[in-house]
Amino acid sequence: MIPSIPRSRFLTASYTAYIVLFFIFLALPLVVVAVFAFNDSQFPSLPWEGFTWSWFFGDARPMIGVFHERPILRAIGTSAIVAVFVSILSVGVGLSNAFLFNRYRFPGQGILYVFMLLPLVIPGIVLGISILVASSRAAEGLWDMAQWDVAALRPGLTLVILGQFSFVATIATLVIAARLQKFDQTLEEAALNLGANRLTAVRTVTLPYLMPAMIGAFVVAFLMSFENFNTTLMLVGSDAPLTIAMFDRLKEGSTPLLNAVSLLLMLVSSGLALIMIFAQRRD
Amino acid sequence: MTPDLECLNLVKRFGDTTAVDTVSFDVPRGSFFSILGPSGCGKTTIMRMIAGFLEPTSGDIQIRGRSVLNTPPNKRPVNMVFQHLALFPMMTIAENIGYGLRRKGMPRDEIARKVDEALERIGLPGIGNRKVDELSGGQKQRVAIARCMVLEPDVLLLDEPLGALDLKLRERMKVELKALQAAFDTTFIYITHDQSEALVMSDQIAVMNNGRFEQIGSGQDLYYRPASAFVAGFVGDTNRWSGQVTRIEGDEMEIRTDSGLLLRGASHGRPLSAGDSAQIFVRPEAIRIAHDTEELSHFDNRMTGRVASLLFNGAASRIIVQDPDGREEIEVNLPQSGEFAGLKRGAEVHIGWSGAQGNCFAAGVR
Amino acid sequence: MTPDLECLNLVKRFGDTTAVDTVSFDVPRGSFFSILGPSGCGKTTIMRMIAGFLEPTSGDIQIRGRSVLNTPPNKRPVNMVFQHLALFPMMTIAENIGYGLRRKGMPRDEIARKVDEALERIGLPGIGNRKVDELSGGQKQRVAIARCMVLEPDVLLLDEPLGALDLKLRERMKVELKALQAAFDTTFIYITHDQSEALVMSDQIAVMNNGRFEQIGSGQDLYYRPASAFVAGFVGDTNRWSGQVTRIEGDEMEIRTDSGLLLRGASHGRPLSAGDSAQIFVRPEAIRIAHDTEELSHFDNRMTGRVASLLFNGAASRIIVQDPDGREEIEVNLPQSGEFAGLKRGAEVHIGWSGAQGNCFAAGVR
Amino acid sequence: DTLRLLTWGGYAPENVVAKFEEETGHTVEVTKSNNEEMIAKLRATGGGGFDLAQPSQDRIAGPQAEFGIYKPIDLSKIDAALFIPSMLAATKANTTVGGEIYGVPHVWGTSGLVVDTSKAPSVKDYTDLCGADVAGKVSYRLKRPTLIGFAFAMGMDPFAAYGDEAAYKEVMDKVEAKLVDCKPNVKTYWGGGDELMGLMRSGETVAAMAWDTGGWKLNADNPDITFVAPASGALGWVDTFALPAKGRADDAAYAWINFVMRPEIAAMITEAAGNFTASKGADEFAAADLKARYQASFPPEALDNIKWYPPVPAGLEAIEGGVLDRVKAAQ
Amino acid sequence: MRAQAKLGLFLLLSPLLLWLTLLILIPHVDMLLVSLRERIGVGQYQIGLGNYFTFFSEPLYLRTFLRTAVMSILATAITLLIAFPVSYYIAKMARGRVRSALFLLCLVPFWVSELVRTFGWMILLRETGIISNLLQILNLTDGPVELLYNDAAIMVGLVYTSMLFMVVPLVTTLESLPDEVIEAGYDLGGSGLSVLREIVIPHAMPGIVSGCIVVFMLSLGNYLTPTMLGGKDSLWFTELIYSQFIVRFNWELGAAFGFMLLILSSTIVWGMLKLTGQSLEKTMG
Ligand SMILES: Nc1ncnc2c1ncn2[C@@H]1O[C@H](COP(=O)(O)OP(=O)(O)OP(=O)(O)O)[C@@H](O)[C@H]1O
Ligand SMILES: Nc1ncnc2c1ncn2[C@@H]1O[C@H](COP(=O)(O)OP(=O)(O)OP(=O)(O)O)[C@@H](O)[C@H]1O
Ligand SMILES: [Mg+2]
Ligand SMILES: [Mg+2]
Repeated sequence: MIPSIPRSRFLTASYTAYIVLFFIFLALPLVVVAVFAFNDSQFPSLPWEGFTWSWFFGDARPMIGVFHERPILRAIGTSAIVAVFVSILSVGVGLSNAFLFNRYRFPGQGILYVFMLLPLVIPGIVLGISILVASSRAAEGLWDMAQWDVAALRPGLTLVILGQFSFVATIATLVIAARLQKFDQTLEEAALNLGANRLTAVRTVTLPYLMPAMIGAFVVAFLMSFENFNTTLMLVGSDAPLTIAMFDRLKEGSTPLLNAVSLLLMLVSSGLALIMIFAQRRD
Repeated sequence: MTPDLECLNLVKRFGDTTAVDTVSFDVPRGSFFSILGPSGCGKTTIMRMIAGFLEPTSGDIQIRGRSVLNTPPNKRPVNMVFQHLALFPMMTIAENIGYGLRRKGMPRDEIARKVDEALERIGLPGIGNRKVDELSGGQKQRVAIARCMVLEPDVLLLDEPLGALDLKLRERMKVELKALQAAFDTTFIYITHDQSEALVMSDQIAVMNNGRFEQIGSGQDLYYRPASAFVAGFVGDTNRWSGQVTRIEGDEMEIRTDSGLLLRGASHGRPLSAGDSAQIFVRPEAIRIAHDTEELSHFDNRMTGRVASLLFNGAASRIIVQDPDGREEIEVNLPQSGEFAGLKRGAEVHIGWSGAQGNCFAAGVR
Repeated sequence: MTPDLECLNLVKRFGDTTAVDTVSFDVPRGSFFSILGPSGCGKTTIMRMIAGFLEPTSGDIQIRGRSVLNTPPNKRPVNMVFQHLALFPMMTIAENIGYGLRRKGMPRDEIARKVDEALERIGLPGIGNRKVDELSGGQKQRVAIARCMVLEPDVLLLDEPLGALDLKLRERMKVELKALQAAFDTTFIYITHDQSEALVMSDQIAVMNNGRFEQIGSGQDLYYRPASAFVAGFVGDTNRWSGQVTRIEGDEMEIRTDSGLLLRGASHGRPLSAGDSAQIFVRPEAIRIAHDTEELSHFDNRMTGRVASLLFNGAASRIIVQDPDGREEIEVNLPQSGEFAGLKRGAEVHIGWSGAQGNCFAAGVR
Repeated sequence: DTLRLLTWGGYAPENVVAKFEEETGHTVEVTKSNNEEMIAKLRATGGGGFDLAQPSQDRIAGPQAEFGIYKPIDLSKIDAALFIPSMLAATKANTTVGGEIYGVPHVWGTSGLVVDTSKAPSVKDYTDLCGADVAGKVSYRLKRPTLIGFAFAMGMDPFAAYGDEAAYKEVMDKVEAKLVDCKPNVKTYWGGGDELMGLMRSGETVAAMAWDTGGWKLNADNPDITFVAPASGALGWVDTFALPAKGRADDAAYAWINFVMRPEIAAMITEAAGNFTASKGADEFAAADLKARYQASFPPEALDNIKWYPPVPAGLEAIEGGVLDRVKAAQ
Repeated sequence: MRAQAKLGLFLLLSPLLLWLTLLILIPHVDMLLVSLRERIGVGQYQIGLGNYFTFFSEPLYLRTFLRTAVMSILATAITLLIAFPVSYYIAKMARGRVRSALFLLCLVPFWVSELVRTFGWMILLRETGIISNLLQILNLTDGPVELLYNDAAIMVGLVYTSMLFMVVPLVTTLESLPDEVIEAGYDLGGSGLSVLREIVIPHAMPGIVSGCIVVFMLSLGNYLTPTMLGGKDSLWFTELIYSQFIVRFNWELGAAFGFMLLILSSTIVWGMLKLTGQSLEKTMG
C-alpha cells in the first residue's frame, strides 16, 4: 500500500475518494464560517441575502462591523497580550527545562520528567478550577491575615496567564527538548575548542540551533493560548479574552459579526502558522 | 627543540575501567603523528584530554614545554577536527572559519581577510557565503581543518575525520590531508582505526590497544618490524597461526601449529624457547606462488595445496590456499603482474616463503 | 537449462530521464551476478523492476522462462535484501525469518523448524528470541539473507547490502556473502558501486553507466580487457591521460598527451586512426620501477622522474612519480617484495611499462 | 477612572457608553453576564474585579449574607429624584442586609411567553408549552424563572414557600416531574436572548418562555410573534445597581448610575434593551411602538397579575440546582 | 567546574520546580482539601467526604460521569478510525510537495479556535442550516431536519475538534517507517492486510497511543462542543463542574467533581498505556 506496490484501480480510486471526502469534512465548517461573514443578514444562516462588507466595516446598527465593535477589539487585544505573556513564559521555562533534562543527570529526574508531562493529561477545566481554588484561598488567607488584597490572586489576566502557562509550558518544553535532543553536543565542544567560553558557546551555537524550535514553540504557545477556552473560562475576570467574549456572544445567539471575527482569526493564525513553517524550513 | 606536544604517564580511569593506561609520547614540531587502534581502545579519550574536555586521572600534558593541565579548553593552543566535523550548520562557511577569530576579538576586516586567505589555502576560494550543507563531504572536511588552522594552533587534533566519508572520497582525502599538513606546516595528531589511513599519512604511528601504546614508530617499522603480536595482527593483512615452538636455532625456530602444520619462523630478537606457546604471522604478499616446486626451493617453508577461493581484485587479488589435509587456509597475494590470474578454484598450487618472513611472538603476551 | 533470470530490452523512463535504457542480460542458474556502476546510473531501478516495485516502460522480465510482468511483488519467486536490510524492528529474529513462511500459511511447528535450520545455516543458532536491535551489523546482514532464503526463491536480489556497514565488517562480509551463496546455492543478483566488492564476489559483472550496460563479463575480463574507456576508468585504479593519436602501427600506436608526453599504447582491436583524440589508461601495477634505466630497456615507455609522494600501505604501497618537467603525476605500485620501501620523497626513480599495457580508447566515446 | 461594569446585554449600549465617557472622562469596560455568573465571579474575586454590578434585586441579599461580596450603597451620592419612588423603595427593602442597603433599581421587566400566534394559538400559560400541538417546537431556559413560572402555572405559590425549605422542595419536586414529562416537547433549552430570537424568527420554535422584550423585538419583524403574559401571571424582575465589595471606582459607579437614570439616557437603554427602566419620566422619551406593544401584552388585569420576585433565601438555589440538573439529564 | 555545574543545575531546576509546585501540585492539593469540606451552614464548614458521598448517591452525577467517559472513548475510537487512513496516505502515499500540502491542510483548521470550529458546525447542522437546506433541495427530505442538539452532533464536533491531535502523531510515526520495510513485507509474500496488521500497526503503536491519549483527554475535558452542539439530553461532566462553580457557587462539590474527573482521566490513560505496553515518556515525550 505504498505507491511502489501495484494496486487495483478500484482500490486506488476509493482511497483517493476517501481522502477527498476527509478534506471536505475538514474544510466545510471553516468555509461556511468564512462565507457567512459576508451574508447581508442578521443571522449566519441561509437564506443568502446578498454580499456585504458590513460585518467588517459597518458602523451603524444593527450591522456594526468588527472594526467598530469595541468590546471585540478589546477582547482581541486582551487575548494577544495574554498570548504574548504565555508564550514568552513558556518558551523561557521550556528552554530551561530542555537544558535541564538534556544536559544534567540527577536523582529523581525520571519522576520529575513524568511529572512535567502530567499537565497534558489533566483536563483543562480541572487545571482551571484547581488554580482558581488555590489562588482564592491564598488571597482570602492573605486578606484575613494582613488585610492585603492581592488582586493578582483573583480571577483576572494574571491567573489566566498562569493557568494557560501551566500546561503550555509542557508543550513548549517538548518542542524545544526534541530539537535539543538532536543537537550534536560536539558542536558546543567545537566552539569551546575554538576559544569560546561556555556561555558564549551556548549563545553563539546552541541557541541559534534551537531558534527554529523556539519560534515554533512560541507560535504554538501563542495559538494555544489564543484559542484556549476551558482553563480560561474558570479564571477569567473582567477582561475577557476573545474566546470567552465570543462564547458569551454565541450564548446570546449569533450574528455574522462572529463569522467576521472568526475569518480574521483564521487569517491571522494562518499567517502565524506560516511563519512557524518557514522558521522550521530554514534548517 | 622542545616537542610540540608531550604526554607523560597519562592515565584516565572511568570508574573501574582504565580507558588510558600510563601513556607517554612526544610529538616533534611539524610532524604527522597518528594514534591507531581498534574501537574502544581509548584513542578519543587521549584526544579529549589533550583538548581539555577531560581531566586526566594522573600524568601531565605539555604543549611546547608548558603544562596545560590547568588551562581551560578554550584557552589551550590546540584545536580539534571532530569526527563528524562539527561545522556550525547555522552559519555560513566564512562565519564558521571566522568563529575562533571573532572569539579572540579580532577586527572584522582582518577576520574577513584571514578567512579569505584560509579558503584560498584549502583550494576553495569564494565559497565563503555558502551554507554548510551546500558543500560536499570532502569540501566540508577541508573547511573543518581551515576553521582550526586560522587560529594557528600549536597542535591540530583530528579524531577519525574521514570516518563519515564514503570509500572513494576517503581514498582521495588521505592524500589531500597529508598535502594540507605540508601546506600549513603544523603538528597533526591523527586518530584512526583504519591502518591504511595511518600508514599512508603518518610520520609516526602509535598503535594503541586496551588503553596502552603497543608500539610507536614509522609505518614501515610497524609493518615490517612489529613489536608485538597485536601490532603484527592489526597493521596490515596477515596469516596467523598459533602453535608450540619445537626448536630454536638462534633467531630462527620451528613451530608446530595447533592443526599440526610445521612452520619455520624467526623471533627477531624476542625471547622464545622451545616448548613455548607462540603465534606466527606471515603476510600474504610474503608468500610466493609457483607452477612447480623447483622455483620455491630456496624457501624454507613450502607447501602444495588447492585453491579454495579466488578473490580477484585487480592488483590486490588474492587466493585462499587450502593445505593438502584441509586443516588450514592460507591467504596468498597474487603477483601484480597478473601472471596467475588464470588460476581456477580447485587448481593445485605450490607456495613457499622464507622463515625470516614468519614473525613469531610468545602467545599470551598480546 | 533456461537461465534463472532473463531481462529483455528493459527500459524505464521517469518523465524525461531514462533511468534504464534497453538493458538485456541473463543470469544462469546458481551464479553470482553483479551490477556495478556509479551512483545514479540506474542499478536500483533495474532491481526494483525485477522485484515488482516498478513497472518497466518496455521490455520483458522472465524468471525461469516465464514472464513475471503481470505478477505482483508478493507473488514473484524473487526476494530482495534491502540496502538498509529492512528487518522488521517490531518482531524478534525468529519472527522476522518466519514472516514469509507464515504468509504462505505453513504450520507453526514447521516454521519453527525451518527458522532454526536457517539460523544454523547462517551460523547464528539460538538467537531466535532476540530483538533486531540486539544484533550487530554483520549479524543483521545474515538474518536479512536468511529471511529471504527460507522462502527458497529462484533469485535473490541484493541492493548494496554492505553499504551501511563499516570498513572492517565489509571486508569480512564480502567473503562471507560469497560463502553463503555457495551454501544456499541460489542465484544472487548483487548491486554495488564498489568495484572491489563486485570483483571479489561475482561470477559475472555488468558494468552500468547512465542507464546502459557498458560491458558484461568476469572480473578478469573487466579488469584486463575493458571494453570501453568508462570501464577502464571505473574498474580498478588507473593512470589516465588524454591526448592525440600521432601514429598507428597495427594494434600499437603513439599518443601525445595534452601536456606533451609521448606515450605508446595499444588499441586492442578498437578502431582508432592517427589524429583522433584518444584516452590512454595504464594501471599502476603495470609500471615497473628500477634503479637504473638498463633494467627497463625492454619496455617501450620509459621515464625518469622524482618521487612526489610516498604512500606506504604495506603490500599496496604506491609512489607518485612526477615526470622531469613536472607536467604529469604517475601513480606506480611498489613491488610487494618491499624492495623499494626505502625510497624517499624527492628521490630519482626510473619507471617503464610496455605499450601493450596502455589501453587506448577513442575520446568522447565514454 | 475605568468603570468595570458587570451587567446584562443591552444595559450599556455603545452610544450610552460613548456619551458617558465624553461627558465624564471615565472609560467604561462592559462585561456581559447573567445573575448566576455575576455572583460566581464576584464570589471568586471576593467582590473584586468589577466596580458596578447589576444583579436582580432578589439575588442580592442571599449571596451578600453568604459571601459578603457587595458594599453598601451611599444613598447620598445618588440622585433619588431620578427614580420612580415606589420602585426605589421596594428595591431598597429587598436588598437590605444587616441594616445596610445594597441595591437601587435600574431596569425592570417581566418574563412570560413568546408565541407565534399563527402557529401556536393554544399557548396561553407555561404548562401549555407541554401540549402535543407544539411538540418539538418549544423552548425555554433551564433556569430558576422556569421553575417558578411552571410552579405558578401548576397552581402553586412558590414564593409563599420561600421561607420553608421542605415546602419549597415539595413544590420543586412537582415542577421537576412536570418538566421531565415535558422534555420531549422541547427543541432545545435556550441560553441567551439572541439565541431564542433566532430560534423564533427562523420558525424552529413557535412558542417559548422568554423575556417580554424579546417578544416585542420579534413583533417588530413579524407581527404574528409577540409576548404573551401567561394566564398564571408574568414574573416580574428588577435589575439593580450594586457595588462590589472591592470595587475601586465608586465615584465613576455613582456617576454612571446617575447618568443612566436620566430620562433621556434611560430611554436610550430602553431602546437597546427593550425594557423599561426605573427612571422617572423616561416613558416620554420611549418610542411609541414599544409602548403600544407593551400595552398589547399587558392589559390592566395582566399588569396586576405580575408576580414580583421576593428575595431568594440562601440555600434554595441548591434545591433548584438539583432539579435543573436532573431535568437536563433526564432521558 | 563542579561548583559551576551545581549552580547551573540549580538555576535550571528552579523554574521547573516553581512551575510544577505552584501551578500544578499546590492547586491540586488545595482542590482536594476543598473537596473534602462539607458545608453545614452559612459560612460554616467541616472536614468530611460528604461531597463525594453526594456524587455517588446522586444517579444523575454518576450517569453523566459514565456517559462522558463512554462518549469520549467512542470519540477517540472514531477519530482513530478516520485519521489512520488519512495519516497513512499523507505519510506513505503522498510524495514531496503534495505531502507537505496535505499535512498543512490537516493543520489549517486547528489554527483557529475551537469556538470557531464549533460555530461552523452549528451553522451547518442547525435546522435552518446548510445541510438541512441541501437535503431539502435534493428532495431527500420534505421538511427541514434538525441535526443539531443531539449526541451525534456532539460526536461530530468532538471528532472534528481532536482530529489534528490524532493525525500529527500518526503521521510522525508512520513517516518513520521506511518504505523499504513495507516493501520487504510484500516482497516476502505479505498481502496488504497482513502488512498492515503485522508491520504498519505495530510500528505506529506509540503514535496511536499518544494520539488516543490526547484525543481522549480533549474530549473528556471538553466544555464548548457538548454545550454548544449538544441538545437537551446531552449533559457533559465538565458542564456539571462548571455549573457547580458558576451557577451554584458550590465550590466544594465542584472540586470533588473535578477530582473525580482527574481520577477518571488518569485511570483510563494509565489503562491505555498498560494495555499497549507503552509509557508516558515514550508516547508524549
Ligand atoms: N564518559 C565515559 N564514561 C565511562 N566510560 C567511558 C567514557 N568515555 C569513554 N569510556 C570508555 O573508555 C574506553 C575508551 O573509549 P574511547 O572513546 O576513548 O575509545 P576510542 O578508541 O575512541 O574508540 P572509537 O574508535 O570507537 O571511537 C571505552 O571502553 C569506553 O567505553
Ligand atoms: N521515482 C523516480 N522518479 C524519478 N526519477 C527517478 C526515480 N527513481 C530513480 N530516478 C532516477 O533514475 C536514475 C537512476 O536511479 P537509481 O536509484 O536506479 O540509481 P542507482 O544506480 O541505484 O544509484 P545509487 O547507487 O545512488 O543507489 C537517477 O537519475 C534517479 O534520479
Ligand atoms: Mg573515538
Ligand atoms: Mg541504488
